[in-house]
Amino acid sequence: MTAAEDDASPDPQAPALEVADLRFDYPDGTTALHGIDLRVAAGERVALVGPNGAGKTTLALHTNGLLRAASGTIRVAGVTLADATLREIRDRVGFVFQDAEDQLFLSTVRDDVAFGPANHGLRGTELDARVDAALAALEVTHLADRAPHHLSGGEQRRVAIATVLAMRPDLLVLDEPTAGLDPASRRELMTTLAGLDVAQLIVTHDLPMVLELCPRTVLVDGGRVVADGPSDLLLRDADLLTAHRLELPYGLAPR
Amino acid sequence: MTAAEDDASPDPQAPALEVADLRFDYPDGTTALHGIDLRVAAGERVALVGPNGAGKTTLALHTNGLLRAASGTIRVAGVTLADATLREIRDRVGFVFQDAEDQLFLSTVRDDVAFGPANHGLRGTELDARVDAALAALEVTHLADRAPHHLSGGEQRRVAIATVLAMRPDLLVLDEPTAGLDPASRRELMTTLAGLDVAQLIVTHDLPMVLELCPRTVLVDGGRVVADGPSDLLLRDADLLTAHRLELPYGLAPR
Amino acid sequence: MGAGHTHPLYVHEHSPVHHLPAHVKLVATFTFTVVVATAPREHVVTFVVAALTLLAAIRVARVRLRFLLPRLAVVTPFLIGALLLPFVASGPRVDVLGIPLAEEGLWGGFGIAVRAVLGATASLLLVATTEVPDLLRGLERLRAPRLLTQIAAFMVRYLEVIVGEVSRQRRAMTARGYDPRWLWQLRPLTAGLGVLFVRSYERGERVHAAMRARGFDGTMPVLTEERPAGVRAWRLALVLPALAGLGRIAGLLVHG
Amino acid sequence: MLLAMHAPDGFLTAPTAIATGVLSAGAMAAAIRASRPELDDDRIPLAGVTAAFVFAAQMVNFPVAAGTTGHLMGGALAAVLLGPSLGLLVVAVVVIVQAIGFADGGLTALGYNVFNMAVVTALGGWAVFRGARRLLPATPTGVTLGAFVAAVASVVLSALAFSLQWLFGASAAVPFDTVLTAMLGVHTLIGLGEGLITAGVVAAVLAVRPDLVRGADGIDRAAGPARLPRARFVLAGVVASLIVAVGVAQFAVDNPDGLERVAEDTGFSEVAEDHALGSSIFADYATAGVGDETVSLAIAGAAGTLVTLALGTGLLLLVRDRRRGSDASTAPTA
Ligand SMILES: Nc1ncnc2c1ncn2[C@@H]1O[C@H](COP(=O)(O)OP(=O)(O)OP(=O)(O)O)[C@@H](O)[C@H]1O
Ligand SMILES: Nc1ncnc2c1ncn2[C@@H]1O[C@H](COP(=O)(O)OP(=O)(O)OP(=O)(O)O)[C@@H](O)[C@H]1O
Ligand SMILES: [Mg+2]
Ligand SMILES: [Mg+2]
Repeated sequence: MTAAEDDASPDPQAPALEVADLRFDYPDGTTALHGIDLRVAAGERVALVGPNGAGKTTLALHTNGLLRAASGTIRVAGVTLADATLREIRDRVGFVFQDAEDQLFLSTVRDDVAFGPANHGLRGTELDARVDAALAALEVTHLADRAPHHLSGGEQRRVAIATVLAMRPDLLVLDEPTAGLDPASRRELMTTLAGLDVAQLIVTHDLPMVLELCPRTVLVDGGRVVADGPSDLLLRDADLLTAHRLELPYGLAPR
Repeated sequence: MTAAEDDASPDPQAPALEVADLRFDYPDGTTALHGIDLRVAAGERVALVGPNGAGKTTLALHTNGLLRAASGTIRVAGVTLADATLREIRDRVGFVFQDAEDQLFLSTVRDDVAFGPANHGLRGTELDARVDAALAALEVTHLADRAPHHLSGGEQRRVAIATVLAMRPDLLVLDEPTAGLDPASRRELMTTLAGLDVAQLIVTHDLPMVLELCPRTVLVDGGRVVADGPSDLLLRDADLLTAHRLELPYGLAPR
Repeated sequence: MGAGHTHPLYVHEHSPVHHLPAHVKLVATFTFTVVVATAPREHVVTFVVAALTLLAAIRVARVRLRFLLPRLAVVTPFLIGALLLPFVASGPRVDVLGIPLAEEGLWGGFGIAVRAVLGATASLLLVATTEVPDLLRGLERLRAPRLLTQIAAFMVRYLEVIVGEVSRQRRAMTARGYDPRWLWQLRPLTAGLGVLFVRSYERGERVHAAMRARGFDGTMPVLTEERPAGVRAWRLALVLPALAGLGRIAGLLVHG
Repeated sequence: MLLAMHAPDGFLTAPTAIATGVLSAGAMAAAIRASRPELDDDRIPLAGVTAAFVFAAQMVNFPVAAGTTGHLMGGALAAVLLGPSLGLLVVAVVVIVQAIGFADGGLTALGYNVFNMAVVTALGGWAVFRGARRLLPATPTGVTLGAFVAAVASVVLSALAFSLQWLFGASAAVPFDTVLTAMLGVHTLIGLGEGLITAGVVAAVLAVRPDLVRGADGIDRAAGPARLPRARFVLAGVVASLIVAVGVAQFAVDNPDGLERVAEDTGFSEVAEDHALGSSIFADYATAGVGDETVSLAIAGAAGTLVTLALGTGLLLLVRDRRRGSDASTAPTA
């Protein structure tokens, strides 16, 4: 990557995410990523699927600098991830943890949603406006004064997304957003995600959701991208799915 | 319940579980169960479904005395739950927590599986035989010397089931056993459960699994049983499902 | 949870020291530190003998000094204090390289530093060769009150739960740009700590429930039989304090 | 940083180590006896979690003021959550395990480390907490403010106790009043941090699991969650601490690191005699109080009275609570 490309100011036309040759070893020596290449266009919604231990979460954590790769580059909206741009990258990437309880740590929903924007210096009415907008977008305004860990699973998930949406990210990364939700909450969440106007990378085992929600699917296994293409094509390829410990539920699978 | 019925010695013909008029309030005042009646025959496999917050986990925790009801009775294999029988009930009911990390707390898989039987006084070769049998039943013998928290999600789940199976329970209660598993691990787990010769109560949001695995479904909502019957009938009743925030995935639902 | 069984101070090795029963090592280490801590600071011979004995024990345990030295950091605050003493104490002065230093301060600083370093090194050697659950079992065998060892056992077990919760929370905060520098930025931290406590507790509750569900009644069941400590083990372990004690006697003879 | 904390082997003289060791062991034995009636299956894990929490919290340094950092002692917090006896035991276990399992703090220093960090903070903190609760409304806010005051006081008491031990058992020549001034100055600020953290934790636990807060017995839960007037609350704490810091100790923190500050201040010292094994406490006493002897003695007297008062009240409350606790019906297992 040449210096000329390394533009620190964001570019609305740039892809939301570009990952090139990303390698990562955990401290105990486990190599979790063996060179990942991935590109998410601005506004695109992409599913990231693969078996347990494939490296999905590891990859997702890299997009917002929570893990730092041994080699390879990450660019978000044209900004290359580096020490100097870490803060900016974290502004631009909203990360929703698999376990909503991991994400919510303050005693009211409003405080929790305000936490991110406040860290970026927003104060007073500007902050309130930002929080209100995020709460409204996820339809959780009525929960503003509740304690996050007293909410139902589905409500928690929506609040968790609100907390990152309040930071106006260019890219939303969600780690298994439908795990543990009842079917109606899952459906509501899917409707919510479909209505959001921001690029999304969705890590999931919920292939029926992928079919409905994501035009494109990236399949990883063993720390490598093994397939990348239209979800319809990819998820109807029974041999590919079987080879990577995936399957569509009985009834959805091709007969 | 009269004293004559209160037989403390187990009865192989008795239902694996009988719950009568169970009510429970959490310390903060939330009423989670409003009078539950439920019966699981010896060797039967029953699904317990319902929306987030319905009271499924609360009910499940009662089956082995981890929560104690304000009123109502619980009988396991003919033994009524009371202070005097608490230990015996815990022997008879194997409870698999939703989060395997909560369940596995020792440093090797073998120790963890041995923990329960050792608490009941088994030692030496008798203990080893019991552990080996449980490991073999779940096909995790090769993991015996690994650290439980270094296993993949699917492996952890199987080890968790082995830990309770080693106690030779009359009833296996599983809280959301397929959450977070990749589709292949989910399928393997379903095969394992189908092959176990013990009554099972399976709490889950995974309705496709219910259709395949459980002949009977109990639907709870708001702390009450709202439907109880053959899974095929119950889960094809679109109005009933919608009323209780459930739905079959697109493709499985009746067209 | 089991990862608490290996902690950052433990060195995985198969040395004679590693194989000694924990309670034997506890007694040896404690006796050694008593000898060192009670030696008058002018008895340099005692400290030299103790230091050499300890170095030999470290060799036998196959623990590298490069591993131990950075971990002595726990006593650096006290070493800083000890270092300052010669410069700031008043009283008779001696010239060292042209700098006038207070004699009393030199001795005071030396006394604090040498006891702290020797004591901490001995403790580090104990921890480097013994896993924490074994130490707790050792304390139990030395008849520490059961209530205390029980609390300690739960503490060690839950420590990992909490560290896990902390790192998850820290990660969540970092992901949203938290970078505290000032007192007033503490509020989310303290509020977060409260939530953290409750979450750790509730997680602990679940783990405990899982244990009770499998018949746990407060005592860990015997999963592997323990062998009693033989005379040989005691003899080997007590070499450390015995040599230090000889050093102590030598100190009395040399320094009066 | 706390000088009173995790002191290494040989930091105080052997007689001091033995005397505080006997006191600590006695207090722990009393606490074990006191907590036995109320201990059931579920309280030991709660104690374990609290211990783990205090242990973990002690590994995190928090900013106190311009660059000065401190960390939680946790005695007051444990006492408010678990009651004085179990609270004392929990922090004692933390200190002991840190020494034995993590080489943090000397083995032969356990006597004074346990005394200063567990016995004084738990019993003293509990005494202050009960006093404060009598003055404050029986609401979550009242309990939280009480916990704040108790936590600040517990740290100051701990510093006082350490200074007193230094008076009797210094292993190096530093006059008592210098140590006291330095300890009080820094620890008042550290106490403020301790107070804020303790109050924050207690408020959050009260809001979610009031059943876990022993010190909140008999409060009016209908009064709603603890509402702390943030700015005023912090300001009041700062002012109060500053008054103590300036008024009592005449000491201002202008140094980046609290510990170095103490080390520096205590370093400006005069000669004292040798403290070999066997030198009596009174011999030490006479030599350690060099300089302005009257002032030293006055402060020593005041400090001793304060610590003794707080400990005595704590013990009294402990015994009384036990009697009441054993009468109360046991809570349902849940
Ligand atoms: N903290 C860690 N230390 C060491 N190895 C780890 C750690 N976390 C994950 N791994 C390993 O890295 C690999 C990738 O893990 P990762 O969590 O990214 O998988 P995943 O695709 O998210 O799986 P799942 O679907 O089960 O969530 C696995 O082999 C895993 O065992
Ligand atoms: N520890 C608790 N304290 C207070 N209320 C609780 C507690 N745990 C659960 N509840 C409440 O009790 C009700 C039943 O909760 P439960 O966990 O049994 O639901 P569930 O059916 O298992 O839901 P899910 O599908 O989300 O796991 C809910 O209203 C919940 O908010
Ligand atoms: Mg993952
Ligand atoms: Mg549940």
